[in-house]
Amino acid sequence: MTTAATESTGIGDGIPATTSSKATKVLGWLTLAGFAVLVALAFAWVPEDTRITEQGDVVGQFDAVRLMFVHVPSAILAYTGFGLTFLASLAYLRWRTDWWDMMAHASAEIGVLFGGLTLVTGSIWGRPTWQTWWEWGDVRLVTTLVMVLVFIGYLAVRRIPADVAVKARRSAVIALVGAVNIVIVNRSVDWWENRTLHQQSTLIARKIRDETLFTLSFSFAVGMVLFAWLLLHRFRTAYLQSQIEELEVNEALAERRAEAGISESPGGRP
Amino acid sequence: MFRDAWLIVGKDLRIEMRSRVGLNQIVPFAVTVLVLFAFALDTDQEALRTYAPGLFWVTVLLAALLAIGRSFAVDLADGAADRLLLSGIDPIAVFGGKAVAIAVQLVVLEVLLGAGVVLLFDVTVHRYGLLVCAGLAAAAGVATAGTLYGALVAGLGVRETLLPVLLLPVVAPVLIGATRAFQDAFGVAGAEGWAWLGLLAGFAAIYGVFGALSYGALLEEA
Amino acid sequence: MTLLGRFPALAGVDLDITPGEIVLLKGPNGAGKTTLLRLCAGLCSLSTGQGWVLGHDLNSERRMVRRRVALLGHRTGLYDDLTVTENVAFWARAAGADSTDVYEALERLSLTGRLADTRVGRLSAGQRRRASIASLVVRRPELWLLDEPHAGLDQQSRDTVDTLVRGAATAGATVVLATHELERIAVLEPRVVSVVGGVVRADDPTDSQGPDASSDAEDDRRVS
Amino acid sequence: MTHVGYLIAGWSISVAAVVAYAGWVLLRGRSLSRRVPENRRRWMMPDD
Repeated sequence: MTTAATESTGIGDGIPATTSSKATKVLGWLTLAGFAVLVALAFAWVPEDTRITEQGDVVGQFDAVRLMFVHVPSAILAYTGFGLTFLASLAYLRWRTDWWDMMAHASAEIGVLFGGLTLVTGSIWGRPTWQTWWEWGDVRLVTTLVMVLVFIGYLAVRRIPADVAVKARRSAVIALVGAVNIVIVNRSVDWWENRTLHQQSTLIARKIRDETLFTLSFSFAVGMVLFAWLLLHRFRTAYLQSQIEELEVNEALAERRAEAGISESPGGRP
Repeated sequence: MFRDAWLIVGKDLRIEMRSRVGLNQIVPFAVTVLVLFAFALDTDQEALRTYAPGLFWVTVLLAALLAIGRSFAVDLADGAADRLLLSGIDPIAVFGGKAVAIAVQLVVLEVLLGAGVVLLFDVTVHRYGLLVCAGLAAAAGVATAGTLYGALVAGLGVRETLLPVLLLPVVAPVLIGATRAFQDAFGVAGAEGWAWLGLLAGFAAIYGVFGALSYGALLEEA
Repeated sequence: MTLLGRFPALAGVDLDITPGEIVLLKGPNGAGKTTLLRLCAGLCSLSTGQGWVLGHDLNSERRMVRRRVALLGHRTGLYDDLTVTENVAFWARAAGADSTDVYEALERLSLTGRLADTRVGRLSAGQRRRASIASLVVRRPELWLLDEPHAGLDQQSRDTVDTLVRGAATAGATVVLATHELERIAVLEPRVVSVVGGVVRADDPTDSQGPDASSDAEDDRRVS
Repeated sequence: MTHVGYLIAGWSISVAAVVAYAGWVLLRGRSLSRRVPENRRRWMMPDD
């Protein structure tokens, strides 16, 4: 890794070859600092989750509750990513600009990353809390799984070498159908098992400790900053890719013209 | 527009009747899958009877992938897909025509497989009306979603592997709904079969509308 | 400019064609002739530049273009499992023609008798090409785009193609074709246009536009 | 503290996945950047 170039401020010593900018550096450092604080809050400040039942038994998630601070923000980032993909795809079909296409691609990739993490951390949390790695009776779990699968397919289409406009249009339709599909899957799975293990809206329905609530909100905030940082970098990577493709086309065009025996400059003739 | 759609239906079904790919390859494949399920469940007649609805619909979905892929492969084989674009037929008619043709094939497949399930898995039918309606609605849902996704991957080169990845998660609600309705029809579980029929019909309607609306944009390119 | 994937197939087109003309595209393989023909049929999009075919804008009205042209490409556009008559009848009905048009077309391309009821998959290359042409004739196109119409054909089928081109031109249709059979087409006195390296230029000095009118970024293609 | 193994697994998998993805994006961005002229990388312009 050539770290020297990125550590510099970027002004005065040439333009370093990275996708970083002032904005991403601020976001990056904010993420790191926020994460450090989150770890401290999650492990040192938040008390374990216990309740005493009327029979006098001690029940609750105990320290497993600390997994919530990665699981819940992951889920929120996943849905944010897919939501953004949906909106960007709509915008692409409306305005047909590469910008929206790249935005849809970048956010879908981040959505799949966090969707996968949601499933994994949910599983790890479910094992001690529900005594199972996977619970088919839970609507949110199954819906998230299907959604991640749909967007894995979406990314597979994006990876196919094909005409840029063709791929962009087809991907956009897949994203729209995928988003509509989430609603159908959610409803059908809900009816499929008319019961749910998931805590119905944890934040409102059950008594939740103030410390836990604050740390959860804080983890959302850190997650959002991380999301913005990742999205900027990923979007710029996609943009660079498109620039390189454009340069290659120009090169091939020049070659094609040379083949035809005309000079490169517009209007020029041999 | 309806005339054009019927033209496409007639063309697709006539090709399938002539080539016998469905009868000679897809149906034997589906029956083989049923037999494999029986092997997997270890000759447990009771388990087979209980799970027959789910096994039946998984088999139908797998066979449907082949039928959908075939429907688009026929058009792409010798440039007929370009001709369809040049013909000036309304894209909605092309979508409708292909979906109806696929649905008809699926219904035929369901009838044959249904007979297979009754014979091999020893199930008895309690509600014929529900069985027929659910079969038709599920076929319509798979056909509309399948036609939309078939067009999405057509001409992308790797459609044989891409279609299952994209389509199967999308038709998961059909599997859930149709399985529940069949459980009720076979009397193996007290599900509310007619309510599930509503889900199947809704699915078919949503994908029918979505496919018809977006087909033009999908075909517009080359 | 027209891109095939990332490859610029056409890099500069400046061409005007008047109705009823026969235009011969001449140039080495891979020069962009096929792409130019597909572009005129409305099957490719222009990456930059403008073009009109039969008065329709190639950027916004490709659907209007498509239904008025006939493109004979390397592939037949027929279904192997249907008979010749079924194929021609399908494309005829898709174009709104009726069964008398079908029999007339089959007659013109001598696809009668047993041949008419044979599945296309069992025909020879020449017979398939004739069936393909028959399924285009029924559409009564105003612009014929023929890509190597003679390739791989026997003597009889080649003559049929020549007759078709001549017939189309007499009927007032425009014909643009790419072929290596220059001497066969020469008797029709076509206008010769050269396609080299994705650049299309009319060789004929009487062409309405001077060479300066062409610019790098612009395709200017008119068939009015 | 209860469930230590689960906690370590959950947190470390999350951190590792995000770091790996971020690293991949950054490295890819860097290698692509070298192939694109400076005037096409707007976000790096000093007055941005």
